[in-house]
Amino acid sequence: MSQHYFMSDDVVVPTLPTTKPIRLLSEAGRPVTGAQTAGFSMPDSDTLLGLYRAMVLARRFDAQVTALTRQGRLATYPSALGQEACEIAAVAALSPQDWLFPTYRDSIALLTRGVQPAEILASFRGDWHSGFDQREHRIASQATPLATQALHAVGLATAAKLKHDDVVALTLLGDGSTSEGDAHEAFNFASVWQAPTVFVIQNNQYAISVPFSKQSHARTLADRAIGYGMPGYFVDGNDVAAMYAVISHAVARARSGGGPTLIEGLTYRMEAHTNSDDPTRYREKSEVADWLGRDPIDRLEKYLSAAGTLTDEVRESIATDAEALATATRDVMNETPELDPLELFDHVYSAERPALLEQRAFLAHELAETESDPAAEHTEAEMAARA
Amino acid sequence: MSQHYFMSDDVVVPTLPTTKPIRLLSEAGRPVTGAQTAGFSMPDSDTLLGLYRAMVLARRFDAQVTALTRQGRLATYPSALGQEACEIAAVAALSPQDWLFPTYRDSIALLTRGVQPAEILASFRGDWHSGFDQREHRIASQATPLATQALHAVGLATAAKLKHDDVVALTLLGDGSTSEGDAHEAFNFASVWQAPTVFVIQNNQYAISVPFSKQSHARTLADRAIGYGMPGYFVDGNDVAAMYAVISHAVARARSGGGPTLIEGLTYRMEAHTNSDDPTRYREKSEVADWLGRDPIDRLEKYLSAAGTLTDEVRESIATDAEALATATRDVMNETPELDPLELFDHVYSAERPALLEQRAFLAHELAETESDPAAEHTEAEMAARA
Amino acid sequence: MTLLDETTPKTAGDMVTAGRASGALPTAPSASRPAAPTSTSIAGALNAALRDALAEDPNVVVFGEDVGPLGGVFRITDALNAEFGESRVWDSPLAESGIVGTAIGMAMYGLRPVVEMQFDAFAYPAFEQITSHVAKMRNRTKGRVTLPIVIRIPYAGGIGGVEHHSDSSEAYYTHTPGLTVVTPSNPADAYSMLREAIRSDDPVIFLEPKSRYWSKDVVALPVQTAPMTRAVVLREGTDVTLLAYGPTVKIALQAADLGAAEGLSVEVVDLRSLSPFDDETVGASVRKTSRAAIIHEAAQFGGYGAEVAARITERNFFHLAAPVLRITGFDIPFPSPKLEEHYLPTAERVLAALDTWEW
Amino acid sequence: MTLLDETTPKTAGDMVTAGRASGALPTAPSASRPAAPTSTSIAGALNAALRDALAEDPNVVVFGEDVGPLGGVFRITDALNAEFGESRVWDSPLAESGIVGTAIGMAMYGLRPVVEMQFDAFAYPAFEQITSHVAKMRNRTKGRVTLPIVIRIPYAGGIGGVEHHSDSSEAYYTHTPGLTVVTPSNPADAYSMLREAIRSDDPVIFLEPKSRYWSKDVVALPVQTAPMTRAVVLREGTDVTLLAYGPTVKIALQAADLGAAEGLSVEVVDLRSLSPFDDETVGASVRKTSRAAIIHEAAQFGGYGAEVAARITERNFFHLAAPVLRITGFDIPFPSPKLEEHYLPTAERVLAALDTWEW
Ligand SMILES: Cc1ncc(C[n+]2csc(CCOP(=O)(O)OP(=O)(O)O)c2C)c(N)n1
Ligand SMILES: Cc1ncc(C[n+]2csc(CCOP(=O)(O)OP(=O)(O)O)c2C)c(N)n1
Ligand SMILES: [Mg+2]
Ligand SMILES: [Mg+2]
Repeated sequence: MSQHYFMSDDVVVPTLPTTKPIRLLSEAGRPVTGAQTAGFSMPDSDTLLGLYRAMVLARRFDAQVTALTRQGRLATYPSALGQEACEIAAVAALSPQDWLFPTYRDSIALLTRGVQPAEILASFRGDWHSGFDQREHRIASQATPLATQALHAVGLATAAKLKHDDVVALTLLGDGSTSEGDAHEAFNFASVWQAPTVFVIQNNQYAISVPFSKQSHARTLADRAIGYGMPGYFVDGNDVAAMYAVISHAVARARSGGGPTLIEGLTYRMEAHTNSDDPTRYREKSEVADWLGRDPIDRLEKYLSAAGTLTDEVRESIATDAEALATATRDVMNETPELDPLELFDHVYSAERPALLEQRAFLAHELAETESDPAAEHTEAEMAARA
Repeated sequence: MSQHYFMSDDVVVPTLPTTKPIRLLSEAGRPVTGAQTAGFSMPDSDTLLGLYRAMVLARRFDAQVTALTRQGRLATYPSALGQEACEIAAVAALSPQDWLFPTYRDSIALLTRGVQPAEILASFRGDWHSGFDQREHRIASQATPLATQALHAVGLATAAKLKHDDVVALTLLGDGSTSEGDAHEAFNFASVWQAPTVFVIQNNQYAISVPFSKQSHARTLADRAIGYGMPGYFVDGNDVAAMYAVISHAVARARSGGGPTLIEGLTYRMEAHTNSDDPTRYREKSEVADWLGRDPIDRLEKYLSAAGTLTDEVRESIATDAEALATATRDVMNETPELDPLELFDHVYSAERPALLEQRAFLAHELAETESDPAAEHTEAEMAARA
Repeated sequence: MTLLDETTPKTAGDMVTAGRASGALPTAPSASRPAAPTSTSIAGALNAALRDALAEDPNVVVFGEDVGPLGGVFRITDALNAEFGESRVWDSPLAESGIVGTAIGMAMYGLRPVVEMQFDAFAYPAFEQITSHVAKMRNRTKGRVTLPIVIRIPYAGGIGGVEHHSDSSEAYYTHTPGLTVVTPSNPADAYSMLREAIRSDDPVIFLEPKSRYWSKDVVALPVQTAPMTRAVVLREGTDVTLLAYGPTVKIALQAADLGAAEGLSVEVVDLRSLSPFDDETVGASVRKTSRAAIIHEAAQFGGYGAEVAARITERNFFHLAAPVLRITGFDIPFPSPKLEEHYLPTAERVLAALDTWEW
Repeated sequence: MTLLDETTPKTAGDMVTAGRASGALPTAPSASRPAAPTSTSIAGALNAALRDALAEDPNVVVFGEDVGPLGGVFRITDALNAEFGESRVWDSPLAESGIVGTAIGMAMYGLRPVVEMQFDAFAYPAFEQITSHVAKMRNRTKGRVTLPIVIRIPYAGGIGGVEHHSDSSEAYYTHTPGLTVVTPSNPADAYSMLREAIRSDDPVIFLEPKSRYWSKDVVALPVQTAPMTRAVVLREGTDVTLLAYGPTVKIALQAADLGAAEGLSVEVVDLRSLSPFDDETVGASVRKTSRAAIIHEAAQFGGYGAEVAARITERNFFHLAAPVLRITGFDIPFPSPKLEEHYLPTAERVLAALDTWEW
């Protein structure tokens, strides 16, 4: 029956997100107190150290892959340099049984959740569209069509809810992608169905070249939450402590049947959109330099060092691990994976299709011919030789 | 350049729409004072009388068309019975040069803006997809694909703005249609481009059979406005005075360069979705009865009568006009318009296409054959006769 | 999490119900259902198929616009909400991309969603989800994630629908690799094919000829007809093969009657499966008759009939005595109700087309 | 307003710039542009066409994702934002349905929007606006509202693009009545056809073969080539007609070279216009050679080649010595970068296909 909401007296007036981003660590790495914490508290030092370690490793991986891409070894790579706090906090806030719905930008989130470099890079170096086992990792393929994955997350979360399983789905979204219709539909379906979903928008302030001011006229993207009757948080996306605290809160809320949450992490894309982008066309170097001063890893490092948690020993061991990861990543690119072109036909349908088998046979034949005569070309000489 | 909004101090904290709908006239037809008016004031009596007259005529037309549809004279007709306050206020708030973007439900808005019954009914009785001159009336065709027209309105408003023309575009939307991605995209484009657009959502609490509670989890649809940085108003959609005051305010705001506004009018669909719908499957008769008591015309009539504005004489003259309109509407259905099937080929492209001319010739030939031999059928007898 | 704490959970994958092997057809009728033949419409058969699928497999869910208490605007989901409850059959918000997009996530988790697009043209907002995800997920993941989704779309005209209510959109879907596209033309097939579609591990676009919803046959449900990917010869003949599907099967049969009256022996093939195309059944028929025509409502240019004509010709060129004919809608937007009769193919048009051949 | 106050305004319609008559082609080059032949890429020619159109007609506007300061990811709009300002060339929010939907409203008001879809697969979110409105508005309004919109879509593969960056979506658009669909294969056509598309009162889907963006010819701009709705014989021959468009024209020409080496006289036709189809030019060629093959990148099943094969066969059956061949992509999702070479048609595959005919 229809909802005469204006007649009931217990309508809850929504709480607007804060105007300043929620923050637990200042840019100088000192703990923040008062209103700007919005009541969230600092994660314990073990957690912070874990986040630190993951961020350092992630950055090393990201830098290594960017370097490999510059060398032309990968088709493309969208770097998350500078966005480590959002990426790692999102992964860290999840339990093993939860699902992650990432985008092309979020390779380091995959890495942090245990996907191997070779599996991540498979798609970027062009071997296959997706290179890891989604079910093993509870991570969907990295979505390219913007905002589409948010609906998948809502669907999966709803299915889990229907089965009474303890599963939360978290999706990462870019600021630009929130302009797509699918983002809206995902927010709305999640709130109407009270699906255990967490939406984490990494507002890195650019959609390729388009600045956020051309993407939205709202004060913050977290304000969108109001229109769906769900909580919205505007968070300093370069403060991993704050991101972790807020996302964990949202995950716990979803887990306990409280429905979805929208979180905007304000961060910055330090690199180009991808290797084929030229950011000098649309942003000032000074802006980038500015954001260098707000680095998420530096910030936590200062705090942990001051707190004595991050000893030189620990720092060194992490650095060693990071180098090992970089080496492993380079090694991946030194292996040439065997690709079987005939596999192109094997996964389109579960059932065999005669017409597809014909096409497969055609390619098999062509490959066999090329193999037996690698220099084969329809040249006059060849024709003459055949005759 | 990117917008560091959280660093600037002059961020405006948005004003939430009211929890109770804005109202100027109580259900008993008495003027409302205090907070529920949200500072809006009662339109003058001439305006109110004009609104009254238009609502009465609109209702008579709507009832007449519904009756004709029940007799099977029209393919379909979505009635706006009970929604007259929203429909008429929207039209009345516009200036002649402004544009209206209506849906299938908004025939009475067209009527009120001067479209003739025959032109309106052309599409519903199946003559052609749209039967009036859009440019003459500054009214777009009644949109069927939900929420798509909202983007057209934003585009037209933007074009007018680019040309420095004094034109506002107002679009009517149903509550259900706000769930579509296009509704979101329209809100967002309008606010980013500061297009002179007014979005009027008629929340009649149903999308065919689906109650509003399954469409949105928000307190009000007006709350959506917050997420786009535009003003949102939640209004009693059965109070034509309030709807007129709020929409006029929004139109003036758009006209003066203030950008878009989102207005939700809470109303009720008294009739079935269309003639082919069976509302007993999904709503209680008591609910309908309940809303009968909040009738928008009754309410204004009480007020105007008490104020002495609506004399018996005026009431009678309006009644006479209404009957004349009903007669004219019936007359339309007694004329059988000449439809030329060959016109099907004439408006697909501006340029001629040889292949289409071939198809046109084929149909012309077929029609000629049928005409010359109306009983022509491939029967055995006929074959025998021909041979 | 490995970089955080070095533990890699391996359990959650098991929580996900693995897709069931496809191909196996149901053998036993639902216990509750009598097998006595009764007069059944396509609508009724589809409703029964949904009911039986819901009863048999707890992973089947049905959602979309108005499919709950109303039972859908065509009543295909009639009474299912009351019978199975809100957690199995429910009204979604009004957004087609949202419906298909969430169905994808549900299917990833092991459910078998059956979603309804209210009318053909209202599936277009879901086009990206269908084309870029539904069709490609299995291939993208090397078969690790299958999407057993059925997207039901009432299609085509003939009901006097206003604009956007009569599109024939099959060509958009059949050209998209990764989709299976089927369409029944009679109640028995409606039941059997929908059951099979729901049981399929691959996504199926299930096109329902809306003008035929109320056409009846005497059938005993549950019924199992030919596999949904196969064409069926409905009527044997020797002079010409008429190929039809969904709403035009009736026209083909009428044309066969008219043809018979003229002494023409017409073979009628109901394609049933638009993708894959049953080259075997169709090829055999065409090689027998040496002439073929395809009938559909959609516009001709780039329509499904183009593929049918092209592949029949490619594979049987030297068996063909004449070019494959296409009797289709015109290359114009679907007309308004009063004019649709001039657009829709008729048996007379089929016969007139056959007359254009040199015999 | 009549029911309110009995005044019916009649003025505002005049404010709307009426669509200009189509068909007339530009005669004078822009004053500012030298006509000296220079080496020009397709990308450069498209950029010049946009610049000249913007300069000539104040109603032309260009918007979309990243088309402003960046100049588009393929730089087709390079420097236009700086030259014409934010009110003529600008970055829109990131939403394709929004881009096409607002373009419709602008066109209703007399502007001539040229919008860019960043990649083929990213036009799918706009499918409803394109199919249900762009294509149908003129017909719906009996020609009173025309939509002079150009939707530019970089399409097809060959650039090692990751998933969703290499779709060939022409069949979806060509099957939709109301759309004009064209695709250039060389810089001169790119310029001339885009100018003509912008000048057209009908909406045009302008498909740009992205793998050919940087291929150059020496051209003097502005240039006017054949009307955009006509096919052009690029190379004359007598044994077989190869039909190609956009990215496959180059392959057809290579195949013609290979064929010549084998003593085969190959005629190459660049279709240019996919809808309408130039039956006249193609028919004349096929009746001369009696054999034809169509080459495209899109999947074969239900692809554009099906229409080409079907209509050539219908119209020229007794002139054909062999079935029309289709050399196309496979019926699979477009492969990942390292595997695309196995998917894309090649001149060798064309020759191998011709070998399957009995000569
Ligand atoms: C539907 C769709 N449209 C366009 C694109 C092309 N595209 C890829 S990334 C991108 C910008 C996305 O910006 P944002 O969402 O902010 O994410 P970011 O790249 O900054 O992480 C665009 C336009 C796409 N992938 N999908
Ligand atoms: C894109 C699209 N999807 C589905 C439909 C079918 N449909 C027509 S009206 C309607 C309900 C609309 O509800 P609402 O927006 O509340 O408007 P109302 O009919 O109540 O005025 C539906 C689902 C449609 N017209 N367009
Ligand atoms: Mg971004
Ligand atoms: Mg409604």
